[in-house]
Amino acid sequence: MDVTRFRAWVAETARLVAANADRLTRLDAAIGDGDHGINLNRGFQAAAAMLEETAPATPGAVLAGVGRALISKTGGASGPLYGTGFRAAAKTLGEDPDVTGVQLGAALAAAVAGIRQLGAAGPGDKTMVDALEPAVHAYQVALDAGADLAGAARAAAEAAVRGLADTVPMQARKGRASYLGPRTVGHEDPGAASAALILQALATVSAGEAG
Amino acid sequence: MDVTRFRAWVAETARLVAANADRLTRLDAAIGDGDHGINLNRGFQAAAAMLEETAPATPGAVLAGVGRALISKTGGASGPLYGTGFRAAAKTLGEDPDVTGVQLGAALAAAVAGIRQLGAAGPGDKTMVDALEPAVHAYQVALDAGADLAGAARAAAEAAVRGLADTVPMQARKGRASYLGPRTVGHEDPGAASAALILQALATVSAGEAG
Amino acid sequence: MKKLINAPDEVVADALLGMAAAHPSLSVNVADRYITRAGGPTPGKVSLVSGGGSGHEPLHGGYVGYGMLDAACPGEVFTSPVPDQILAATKAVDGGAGVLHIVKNYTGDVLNFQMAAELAGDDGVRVEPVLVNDDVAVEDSTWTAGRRGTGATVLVEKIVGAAAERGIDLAGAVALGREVNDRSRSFGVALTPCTVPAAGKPGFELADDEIELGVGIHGEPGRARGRLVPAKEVAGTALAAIHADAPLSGDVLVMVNGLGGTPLIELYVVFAAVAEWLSGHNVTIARSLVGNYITSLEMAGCSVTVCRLTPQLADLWDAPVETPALRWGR
Amino acid sequence: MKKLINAPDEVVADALLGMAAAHPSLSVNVADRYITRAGGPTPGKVSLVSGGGSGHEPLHGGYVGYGMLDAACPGEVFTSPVPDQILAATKAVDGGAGVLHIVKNYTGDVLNFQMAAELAGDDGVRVEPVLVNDDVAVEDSTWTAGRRGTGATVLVEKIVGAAAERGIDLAGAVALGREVNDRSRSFGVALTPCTVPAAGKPGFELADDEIELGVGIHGEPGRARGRLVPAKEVAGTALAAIHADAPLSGDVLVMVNGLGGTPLIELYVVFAAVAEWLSGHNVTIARSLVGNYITSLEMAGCSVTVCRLTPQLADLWDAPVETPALRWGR
Ligand SMILES: Nc1ncnc2c1ncn2[C@@H]1O[C@H](COP(=O)(O)OP(=O)(O)O)[C@@H](O)[C@H]1O
Ligand SMILES: Nc1ncnc2c1ncn2[C@@H]1O[C@H](COP(=O)(O)OP(=O)(O)O)[C@@H](O)[C@H]1O
Ligand SMILES: [Mg+2]
Ligand SMILES: [Mg+2]
Ligand SMILES: [Mg+2]
Ligand SMILES: [Mg+2]
Repeated sequence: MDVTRFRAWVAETARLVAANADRLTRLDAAIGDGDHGINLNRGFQAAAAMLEETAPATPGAVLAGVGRALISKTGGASGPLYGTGFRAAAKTLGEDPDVTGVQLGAALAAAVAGIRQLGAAGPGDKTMVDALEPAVHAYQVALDAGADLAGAARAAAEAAVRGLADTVPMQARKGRASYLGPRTVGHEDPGAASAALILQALATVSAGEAG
Repeated sequence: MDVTRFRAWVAETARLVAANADRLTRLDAAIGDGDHGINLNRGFQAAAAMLEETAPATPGAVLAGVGRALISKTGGASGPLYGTGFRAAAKTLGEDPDVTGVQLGAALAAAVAGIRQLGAAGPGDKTMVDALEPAVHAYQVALDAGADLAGAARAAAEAAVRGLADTVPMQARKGRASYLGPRTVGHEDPGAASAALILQALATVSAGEAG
Repeated sequence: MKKLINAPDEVVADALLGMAAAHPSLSVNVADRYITRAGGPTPGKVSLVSGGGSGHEPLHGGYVGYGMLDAACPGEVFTSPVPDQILAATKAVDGGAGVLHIVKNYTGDVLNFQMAAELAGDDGVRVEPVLVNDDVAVEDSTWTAGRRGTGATVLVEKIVGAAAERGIDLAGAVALGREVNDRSRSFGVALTPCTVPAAGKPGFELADDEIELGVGIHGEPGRARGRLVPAKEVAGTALAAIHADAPLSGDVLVMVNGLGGTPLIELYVVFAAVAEWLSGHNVTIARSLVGNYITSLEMAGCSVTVCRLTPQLADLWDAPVETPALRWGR
Repeated sequence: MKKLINAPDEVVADALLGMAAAHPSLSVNVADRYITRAGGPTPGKVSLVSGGGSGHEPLHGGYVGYGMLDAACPGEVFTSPVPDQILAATKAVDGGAGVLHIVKNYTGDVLNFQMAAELAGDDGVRVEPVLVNDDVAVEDSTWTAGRRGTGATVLVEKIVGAAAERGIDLAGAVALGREVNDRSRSFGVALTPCTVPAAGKPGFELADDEIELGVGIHGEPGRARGRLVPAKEVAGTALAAIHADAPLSGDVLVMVNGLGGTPLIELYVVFAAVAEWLSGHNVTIARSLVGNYITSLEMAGCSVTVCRLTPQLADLWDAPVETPALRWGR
């Protein structure tokens, strides 16, 4: 997957986040403070604009720039978390002009590790981690089963959507939602929902990749 | 009309004001500040309670006490105005144990004069004066035409109700309502409405007076 | 009606108990309904007494203290106080130099203060009134009740209060109060109505896209109903009305006052618009106040008050003041 | 949505312009989103920097000035500031003695301040954080995000600010901030929701007879929904929760804080109830604050904060402070 596709991934993510901003904000209003869609839309619009201006040369540079933009513009908890995730992924890619399915798997794993380390959330805490963790796992399983990058990305996107659904019965233990305790049960986690969108965008742009 | 009937007049007024408090307050909310019913009810309840305690011996003492109670407890514009009216009426009655129709006419005239002097409102300003002035006039006309106290009181009450109706097309020039200017047109004046109640009560208790 | 109260007819008494518990600097007479400085009257100083309906907090009780009022008389919510309490407060704070009654121009306030002043005179206390009538939304006319007293009341209490501490006499206090009032104008806008506890329902209804222009501080509707417009237009409307009535120039004191239910962040947005308008008209903001200083219960909206300063008025404004709601210099 | 604003995405910038126009004592960097004292850093003094989402005014910008904060970083409404602005403010106010970050315990605030602190450290500025987490409505647990920071933030900023003027060092400032936080507890109640400008709709819905118990300051629902009860019961619920978490005794500082849409008269009614409860439990109100100090936009409701004082804390509380929202002693 080359730099053009990586930029397409960011652009598609920005498009999906904008289209779903109200939904994300509604989810956050139910168990948080009602700004997740607004925050993330601000962040990814800034990231997409940055790519237009600076046109980074490598996939790693794209992800590093997105990480910085998200940290500088998003605010809230999701900004530093997603920003750290993208930067961690970027580090694993180095200068490579083209990224293999195996490399992408390692990058996604590094992203989740970075997010978990910064936010100290684990599976079952009702956060973005509950969508990201199963997605990364499904990606690996698919690759090991012989899928290509596109196939593995599709598996990851599907797993993220299942992971999102799995957050509904959970009681939040991290982030703002934890303040509502039992009242969070029965709601989707907004960050898990946005994580599913990011992986959905990856599946879309990578469709038809040779890998 | 003896002291018992004067006390009955105050008691009946207190009853009517209480029963119409919400209506008076609604009228005041439309063109004033929505407290006339509350104010006047507080004032007349205090006046009635005072009569129970002190049991004044003469009609004049009853009206003087009512005037003081209204001034001390009502607040707003209507308290000093009605209070001054009752005190002015009291002065004309002196110590007399029994009040004739003629004396009552003079007392009512003195009340309106006192209210006009204090508030500087004239006919057409959309105030209590627009109910009181025609009432006092009708009372005199009826007496001159040979009516007794009760008949004159009935005529006064009817004139007050007409005077209240006449305030609807007026634009307020005095009191809080004047701040709304043209927007006051089309509403009854709350003070004119309460004035009509006071005279209604007089007609009720005086019915069957020999006078 | 949704309020943090115990019972509609206990609101004023309960609030006075709260003020007594919160402010040792005040002496609160809950039974007789008046508030004075804990220290008692200052001999030889002209004493300032104000009052009016409750529901305008911090006005007036929050302005009792050094450099401002000597006493405040809270009536029932939006109902002027009665002569008894005004008389009691007036006698309690007379320091021998006479008492200034600062009265907002509402028929009820005027009549009740007038009766109290007469009674105080009978008891040998010299009392002079100053009428505040700064609201340009109301046409001024001798044939009507005239203009309402609104935001300028805070300025009159502060500036005359400072002069009183410096030893101005009663006649001088009256003249100074009139000067501050004459140099000040206000205009108010409401986004929502408010509910008098004893009434239980809002004073009027507004659609989601409607505002009331030219409102006072008693939950009454304004002179006209308008569309909800950006803060810049609201500020422009208020300042144009003020400017048309008394042209603005030179140094001014600006108060952007919240009516009770509007958050401070919005008042700052309005203040920015006011500042832009004024600088565009070569008027200099020399002093300013932003916050809830004279309110209308939980009404959402704001009022803009502008006072054309003189060096003397600015100096008196800067003088030390120590009250629960306005404090600086000590 | 009914607000005195120009456009939802301009609210924070417009409010900063308003603060700049209203307060010459502040230097407002609208572009980079931070507020400092006009005078610049005080050499040798530990500098205090705080920040968080906007919509809590006067927190934090209103507390910048002598005896309190050196800088404030306002984020978007209810959204923590980003590391860039925190870093810029931190470097702007460093007087060589290090910078204290006063951070309300919200994941977003914690992470963004943490990243800014790391970057500042890379640039050679010593930064230490103090976390405020006083809200007893949230169970404390190492397995969760822990407790929210609410009313105690005002107390930490005031008391540590006073100590900083007196020359306390960075380690001492951290310890003092922790002590104030440890001795303070808060509980909030909402009567209405509030609307984030960019969202356009209220965060939750409440029936006319419902209240939210245990709310924070971000328009979020509380721990539980309850019936609208008299102010005495509301105060009792708040104080019982606080007392159960950290038994009250001796001298305390009490803050009855309005959430933005509740009029002062109601806050005094609540304060009276709080005072009655405390005296019934042999707790003495030694210091108090009543008003809007840490708000949640136009939300109606209040929070009660109690800090168990020591003579030292009371002395630092009384020390001079000169900010737009808190001022005494000068
Ligand atoms: N400690 C954490 N670890 C991982 N994800 C978290 C953590 N805290 C919050 N989140 C995620 O962030 C989302 C909320 O993001 P957002 O609303 O933008 O920030 P904020 O909560 O500051 O308003 C939550 O739905 C959750 O998925
Ligand atoms: N100057 C005046 N002269 C006569 N009546 C007046 C005057 N001003 C007001 N009123 C009467 O008082 C009524 C309002 O009384 P009330 O609501 O109790 O006092 P307030 O206006 O102070 O709230 C008006 O409806 C009007 O009839
Ligand atoms: Mg959020
Ligand atoms: Mg009225
Ligand atoms: Mg009234
Ligand atoms: Mg947020």
